[in-house]
Amino acid sequence: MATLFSTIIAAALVNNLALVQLLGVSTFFSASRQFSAAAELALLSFLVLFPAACINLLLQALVLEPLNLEFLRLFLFVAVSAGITGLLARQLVSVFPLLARRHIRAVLLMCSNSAVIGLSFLQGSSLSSLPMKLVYSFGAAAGFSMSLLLFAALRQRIDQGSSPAALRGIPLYLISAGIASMALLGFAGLV
Amino acid sequence: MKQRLFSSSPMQFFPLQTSQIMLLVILATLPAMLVSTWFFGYGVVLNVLFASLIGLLCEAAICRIRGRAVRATLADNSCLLTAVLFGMTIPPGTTWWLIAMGMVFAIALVKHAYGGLGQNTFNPAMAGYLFLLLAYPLDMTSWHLPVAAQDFTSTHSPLGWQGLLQSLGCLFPFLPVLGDGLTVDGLAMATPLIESKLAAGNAIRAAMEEGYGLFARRAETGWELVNVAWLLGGLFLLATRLISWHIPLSMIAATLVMSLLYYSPSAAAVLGTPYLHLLGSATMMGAFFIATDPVSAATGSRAKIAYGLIIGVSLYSIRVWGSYLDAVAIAVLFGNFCAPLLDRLLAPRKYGHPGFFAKLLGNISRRKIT
Amino acid sequence: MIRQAFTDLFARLGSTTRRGIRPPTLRESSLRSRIMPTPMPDQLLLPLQDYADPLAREHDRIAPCVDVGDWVAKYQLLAKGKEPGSLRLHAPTSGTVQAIEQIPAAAIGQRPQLAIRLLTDTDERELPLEPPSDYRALAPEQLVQLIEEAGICGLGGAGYPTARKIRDAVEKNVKTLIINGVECEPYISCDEALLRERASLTVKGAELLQAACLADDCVIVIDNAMPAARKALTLALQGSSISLRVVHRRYPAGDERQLVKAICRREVPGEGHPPDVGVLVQNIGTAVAVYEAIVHAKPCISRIVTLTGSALLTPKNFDVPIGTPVQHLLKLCGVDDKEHEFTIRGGSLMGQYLLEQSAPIEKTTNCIIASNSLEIPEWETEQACIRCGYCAQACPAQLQPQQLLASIRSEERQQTLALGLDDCIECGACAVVCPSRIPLVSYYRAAKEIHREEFTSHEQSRHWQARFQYHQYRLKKNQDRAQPRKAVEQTVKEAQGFSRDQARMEISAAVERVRRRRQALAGGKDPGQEKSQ
Amino acid sequence: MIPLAENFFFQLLAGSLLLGSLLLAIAWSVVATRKRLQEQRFLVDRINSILPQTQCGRCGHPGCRPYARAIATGEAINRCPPGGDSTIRLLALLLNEARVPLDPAHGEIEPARVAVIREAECIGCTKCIVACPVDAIIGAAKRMHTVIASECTGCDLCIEPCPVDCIDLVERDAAPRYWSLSGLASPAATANREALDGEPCHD
Repeated sequence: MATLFSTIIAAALVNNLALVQLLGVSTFFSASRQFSAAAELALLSFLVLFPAACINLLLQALVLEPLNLEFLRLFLFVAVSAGITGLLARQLVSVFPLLARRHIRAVLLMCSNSAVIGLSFLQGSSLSSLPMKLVYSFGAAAGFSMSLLLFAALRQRIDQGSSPAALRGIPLYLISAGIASMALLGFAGLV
Repeated sequence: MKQRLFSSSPMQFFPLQTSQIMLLVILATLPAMLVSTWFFGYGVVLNVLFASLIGLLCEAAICRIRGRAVRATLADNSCLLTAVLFGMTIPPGTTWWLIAMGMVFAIALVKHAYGGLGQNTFNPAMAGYLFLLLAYPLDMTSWHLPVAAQDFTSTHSPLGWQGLLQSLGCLFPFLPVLGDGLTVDGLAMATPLIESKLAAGNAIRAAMEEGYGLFARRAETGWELVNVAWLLGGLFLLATRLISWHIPLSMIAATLVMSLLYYSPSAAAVLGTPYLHLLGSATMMGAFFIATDPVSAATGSRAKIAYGLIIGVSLYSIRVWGSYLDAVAIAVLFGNFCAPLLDRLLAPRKYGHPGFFAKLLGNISRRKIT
Repeated sequence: MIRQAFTDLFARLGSTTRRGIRPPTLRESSLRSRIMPTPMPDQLLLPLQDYADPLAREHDRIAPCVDVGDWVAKYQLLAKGKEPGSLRLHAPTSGTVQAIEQIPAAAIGQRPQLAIRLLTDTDERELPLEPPSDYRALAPEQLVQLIEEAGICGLGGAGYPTARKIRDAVEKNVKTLIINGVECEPYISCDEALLRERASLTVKGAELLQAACLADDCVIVIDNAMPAARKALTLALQGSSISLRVVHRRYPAGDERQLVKAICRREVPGEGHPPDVGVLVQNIGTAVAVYEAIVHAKPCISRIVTLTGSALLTPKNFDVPIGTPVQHLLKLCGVDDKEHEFTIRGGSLMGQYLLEQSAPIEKTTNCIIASNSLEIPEWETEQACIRCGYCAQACPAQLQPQQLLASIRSEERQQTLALGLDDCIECGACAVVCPSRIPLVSYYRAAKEIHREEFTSHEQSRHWQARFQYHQYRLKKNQDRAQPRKAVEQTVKEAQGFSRDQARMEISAAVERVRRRRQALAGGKDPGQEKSQ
Repeated sequence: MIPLAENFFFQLLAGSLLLGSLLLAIAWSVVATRKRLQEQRFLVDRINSILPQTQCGRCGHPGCRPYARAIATGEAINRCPPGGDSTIRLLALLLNEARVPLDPAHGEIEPARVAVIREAECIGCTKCIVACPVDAIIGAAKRMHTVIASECTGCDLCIEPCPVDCIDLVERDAAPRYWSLSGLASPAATANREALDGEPCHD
């Protein structure tokens, strides 16, 4: 239980994809200041990240390593994430037109999102057992979505302020992300 | 008069003003400042003074640039409060440019880039401190104390003329005050927490048993007394209801519970004791003076409690399992990062509107009906 | 400065209670003397406003049923609304209607309204009142009818017509009737004075109200800062089924939603009213007016008004005829002109600065404060909000003013509504405790105005959409109706075409005959002979 | 003696508590999002309900609903002059797009207006009646026409067909505003506040 918990914490906080490893920053900043939109995007990105990471993981463990085809990893990972993204996008357009109208660009951008690929590459490094790796990818995806949520709320507060015109918008978001990642860097060494 | 006729109700207000609130908080930091001066010499006071100077200058410059009313902005004392808290977290005997750098970072980048007082989402003092801690870990964890502050057997105190000169020399190395044979004890004691870890806590009782007075100058005793002083100041703030109880209580409770859960006599040297976690490092200061900074904290009682819990838990885990021992700054900044979301999710229930569970049940029942 | 800070600090200690504030009581000066009758001013100004909706358009206002130049007797009906249950206006004294005119807005946020200017005469000739022989025998609906005819509205300040309120309550069969004697504003003392001197009438009125609205039990609520009134009430309540409750004095404990929460431990739903949770709240003054209306059949032509403030030599409570100009009352109290800088109508926490000294006392006016800048200082310059949250502690609606302010300033309308702007009762507790001196209430009012505009325009656009859909439907229908008409034209055309062929044949036949005759002439024969042959 | 946190049963307890709260949160989010997901289907209706329904056709579509349909399939949201800024803001919120200024190619923002017929000059040709999209003009052939002010959307569709140019568009009188978003209503206080904190907070 403790190891499970600590693995999730490590994936979600200590090695947070967006704020510590600076992966998937495009999604991170493309999430609008509107909180509900950011929440939906967080959900969607989780729906892409977690399955893609799991499938990539299984592919690597069961197909590539036995056959010594690891040089194909990148292509396979991109293909998998693109496939999942495409599926998700089609489902959205057919079932949830409003969601599709709101987020179709972001979802399509996710197909080559560095977060997915990076997660698939990284999770192999530290841990050994396959289930733990699955847990790790769950934690990482959840952490990414959580940081999206946190940052959307933060961003709304920032936009409410009367900041100088030169810094309004992206510059201030970058400053805030920097300070937030300073805080998360402080967690380094935890597990 | 005409303008007055067009203004809306209410016509009366309570007299306390923002600037006075800030002033009172600064007042509440005095006991801690006195105790730490008694134990660690003039370093802390000099830090505070220099930090306030730099901070005020920086803020005045920024107001001038932004075309705001300089005097009105400086008069709200918020910059002063930031400087005081910042200066008291910086180890005594730090060189001047570190303090200046941290203060400018805090005021310019963390406070005024967001639009000034009331709009910064992170605590300026802690952001400046963490910035320095990440950038210059060694300088930020080594304490340069006057000799007298080190050996508790020595009779002459660090509060004398020599101590002042030594502290000045630490702050401004280019000053020639360190001429004739005055040395500054360069011994880098990382933070008092490590020291007390070796002593496995409760240095006050140790001091009593070993027969030194309570005010014998020993770093760990001093540190615990400083924390007690912070606690007193915090109680003053609570008594005057300048801060609400939610954040300090929940933060301290979280730290206490964590340290109790992980307490075992055998592992005390590694994990520390509950006593140590409450009085060892800057816990009290963080709980009463830093986490409660209203601008960057959560508002609404439920959100405040969650905010305090988050800070307390991360405080303990960073200290014990993380690689930084002065974890308050990190934990508070992480709490600030979470605060807006907490405000949103744990907003208080409005009068006449169903609360969280009522809504949940209501939705579920409606779902059953439909 | 630090000493100043400390004194202010201990002023703040205990100033903020949970969901409210505890302002100082400043009633003593106006309670020194008894309630005084008012000598009749030489002219009265009776505004024709239905208090049910202050933003009502002209045709919603109550309409005068007297003409300019008419002589009216005391108690005579002057104006009434169209729909049943709306407010009525009676003549406080006899006199002639001098004019029915627009009077300027009395305070900012009000509209200029229509008013009857009544020139009073000294001999108060009054209509004979016919009180019911035994008012205990009256049926509830008759009681409500009497109340409606007396033109009583909530004298606490909201001014909603009492008859309409009672009927609504009866529909929703309320269980509890609360008589609201809680006065939380610092200055207003009219209810307390009423309780001190006319406690028995209050109790009788409360019993009548309870009978009218068919409530099971009735509670009279006062606050713990009026011991004399409490004594009088306990005396008057002996042998009555009505119970007395004393609540702790905090502002705004007198708000009916707060009262319902305090007494019945139930919350009025956000967009609802107390009857929705089975409670009816009526003011003390309303109860007394109801007693007068039912027992003596006397319409509501006067009310108790507190006159106070440092600019008045002798602050008092007056029994004021409706429509009396404010400056008349001020003269009665004796104004110190160099002290008198401004006049406030209503309390100092929810009132308005009067723009016109000639503004009339309305049925909802409970207090007039004539004061100076020493007593009520100028609002200081607004500073930045530090989110200290004192306002959130003070808000009786449990809103979060600091976040409301942020979302109002950044004009995020949905966010503002989600934060509950519509639940704000504009009591101003947040602005009172705000250390940054932010005039939150005027922010709320501005935002509410904007929201109201957007709402009305949205309603209008929905209406237009319906019209447009009907328009399209109509065009289509006309096209459909056009079809058979075309068919008819077709047949007509066919018929005409048939006749045309016949004509062509006749023409050709005629041409043939002519041709034959010409041939005959060419043959030199006599056509007649030919015919004979 | 091991710390309490290392105790297996404690871990079991804590873990189950965590999982339970997680499940509760998930249930809550599912229940909360249910309504929003149901709203998903009526995208065009929701867009249409935001549009001002003047049916003026300045967006280049015949009526508001066609424009709503076009927006749903990706057309720009800044082509509705009558709606002006508030419509664009609401559309941007609904469709998660950036707030863009009104497209000048489709006209500029102007206050709400209403058509008025100069009745002396009206010759009673029924052209405007035919043109009006909301049947706000009444009158018979060879008789004077007039506009029902409360129904008129202020679209200028009746101006062009009128042969004698006897129709004007006049501004509707707006509801009075007593309070301003700069705190105190009086301009003096506003100026004071501007001086205090640079640019006004709301823009």
